[in-house]
Amino acid sequence: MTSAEKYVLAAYLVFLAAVLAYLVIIALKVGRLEQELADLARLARERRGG
Amino acid sequence: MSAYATDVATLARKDVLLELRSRDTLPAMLLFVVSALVVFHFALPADASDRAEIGLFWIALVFTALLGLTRAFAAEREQGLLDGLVLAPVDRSAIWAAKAISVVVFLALAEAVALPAYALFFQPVGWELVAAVVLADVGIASIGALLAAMAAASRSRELLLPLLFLPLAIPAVIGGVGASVAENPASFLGFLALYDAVFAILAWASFEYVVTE
Amino acid sequence: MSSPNRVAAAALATAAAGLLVGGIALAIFWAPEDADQGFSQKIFYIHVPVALTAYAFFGFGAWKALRLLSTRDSRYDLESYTAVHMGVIFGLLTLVTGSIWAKTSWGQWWSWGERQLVLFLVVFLFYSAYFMLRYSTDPGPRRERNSAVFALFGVALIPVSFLAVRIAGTILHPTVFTHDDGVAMPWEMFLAFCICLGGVLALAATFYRVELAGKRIDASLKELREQLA
Amino acid sequence: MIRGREIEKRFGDKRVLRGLDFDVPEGGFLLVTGPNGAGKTTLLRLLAGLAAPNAGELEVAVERAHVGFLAHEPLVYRELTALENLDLYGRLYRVPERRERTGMLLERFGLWEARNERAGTYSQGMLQRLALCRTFLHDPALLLLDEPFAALDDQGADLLQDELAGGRTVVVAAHDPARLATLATARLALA
Repeated sequence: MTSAEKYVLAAYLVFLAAVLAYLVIIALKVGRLEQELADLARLARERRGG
Repeated sequence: MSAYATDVATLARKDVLLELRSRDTLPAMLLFVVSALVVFHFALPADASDRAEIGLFWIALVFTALLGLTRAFAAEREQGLLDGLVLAPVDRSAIWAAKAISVVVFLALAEAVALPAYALFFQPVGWELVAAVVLADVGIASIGALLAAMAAASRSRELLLPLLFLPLAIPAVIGGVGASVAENPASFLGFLALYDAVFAILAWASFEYVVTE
Repeated sequence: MSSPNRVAAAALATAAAGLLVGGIALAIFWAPEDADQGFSQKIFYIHVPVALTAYAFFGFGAWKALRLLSTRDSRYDLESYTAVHMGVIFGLLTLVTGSIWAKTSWGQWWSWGERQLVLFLVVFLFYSAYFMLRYSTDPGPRRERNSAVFALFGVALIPVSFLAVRIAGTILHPTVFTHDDGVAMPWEMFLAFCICLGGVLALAATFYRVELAGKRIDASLKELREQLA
Repeated sequence: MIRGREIEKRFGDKRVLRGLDFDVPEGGFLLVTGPNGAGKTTLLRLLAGLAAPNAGELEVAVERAHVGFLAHEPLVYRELTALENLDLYGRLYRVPERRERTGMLLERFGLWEARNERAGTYSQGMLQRLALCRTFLHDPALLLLDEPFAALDDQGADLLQDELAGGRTVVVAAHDPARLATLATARLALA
């Protein structure tokens, strides 16, 4: 591979890496939201259940 | 004079009177700009180009302005006074205009010391540098007054204002340095005038939203 | 997200995937190589769309900020914040791909002569300060309005800085090398570019909707927690 | 004079006021009570126009020029003298015969001797009286008072009480409304 090709590949990989990193962040966020929702649901049940 | 001009005059007089009474911003700016120039002298190699010296002058100017702007809404913030001004039957942009004028006054006084000092330490000062300084002051004060009010509402004021201000000051520095160095400074001075107009109008129109909820 | 939203988001995501894959494939294999820059010019197909998307987000964020100031509806604060946040992410990507392109074209990671990139750096610095303003102001109408006004200043800064960088070029650092990617390019290149641009924009819109939904869920969970506490 | 329907105000995700209804007729005296943090100050700020409700309708049939607002803060510059402070506000509110009115108010609230001293040298009680001078300077039709009797000695409190009886429309926030109970024509309790 010529050096130019290496750099072009690098640029596209950086873009791909950014997309994947963003997906990971979103996945973590969804996980956190689910956790928080579960806590609140439990809290609500306790409140109603007495 | 129109009601607006009267209000701006009243508020600007108050700002200048406050400074004369507390005497903390102006002496600090004067001392800072001269000591900055002296430090720059040692920071520069003996055969430094004109442009390096001019560049450092503008850096000294921007940071002197920052020093003044950090104190701009100090009284209103520390004593929770902004409500008093916002309550008054006054166009809220008059508060901004008065503060911008007082910043220009303090900057002009600091430059009245800095320009001769620069001529003494570095190289003679041309008319185009003086014109660029005057134009840049207007833009810096217009933007700075609004950002100072914005930063006043935040926790880390002294830290935040430079971060908000410096990117917006880049065009002023480009225009200023360009006007002082280029053979025909007209295009740079024209640019500075445009910069002033754009941001003065935007600051004037949006200040109301920065001080009310 | 409500169900029609979820369908729309799914459609956007698939469109993004399709356009991007197709566009990049066209760009790499089908579009002719640039006469003087050769293969390294292929970075153009990702760098420029990402930069344009970043600008689009900053403009969109300013539009939402204007809406917030005129209607006081704090829904726009979240939208403006998300848009600027996406703008900064794509801005970072623009700077990275831009410097890779500079490295392969002229052997140095950064060249002040490249006007577009220098302008982008100024705008990027400005919008990074946007977050400093948000993090240091307590949540509430004060933060919403200050952020909105600041976002409006950003939009004014872009053309002013564009002009400043241009005239700075005439004396401060003569532009030795620059990617003057005018539109006068072979149609194949332009077609590949448009497809890539469509792909990046669709991807950006997808991310925007997902992140906005995430922030809204965050807000309503907090409200729920407050009521239950 | 003032009409509020379903007023709501939120600070970030904390809802401070929710579903508030109130009416204050001309010359009425509304007493707003409630513990600290119940939103009394927020309500007064809404009436003063310093903030806007997130939801609901609020009508205040008085422009800013005729509203007197006594906040927790005296809203006077510590570096300026009492005279300079009142002169500043007098100009901003375009008070006719500014000097005479300033003198009369300083006299009435017992600050005439200290008129040329900086507000920074004033005691808390004197500052509160200067704030009262500022509040009454432009003879407001609507008075918004936030814990007015805090930091006032008995003499100051009596002076204020006489002033309140002057037939103006008044909205007062206080958590120990001893002195105000007799004057109130309506009450609003914030939880």
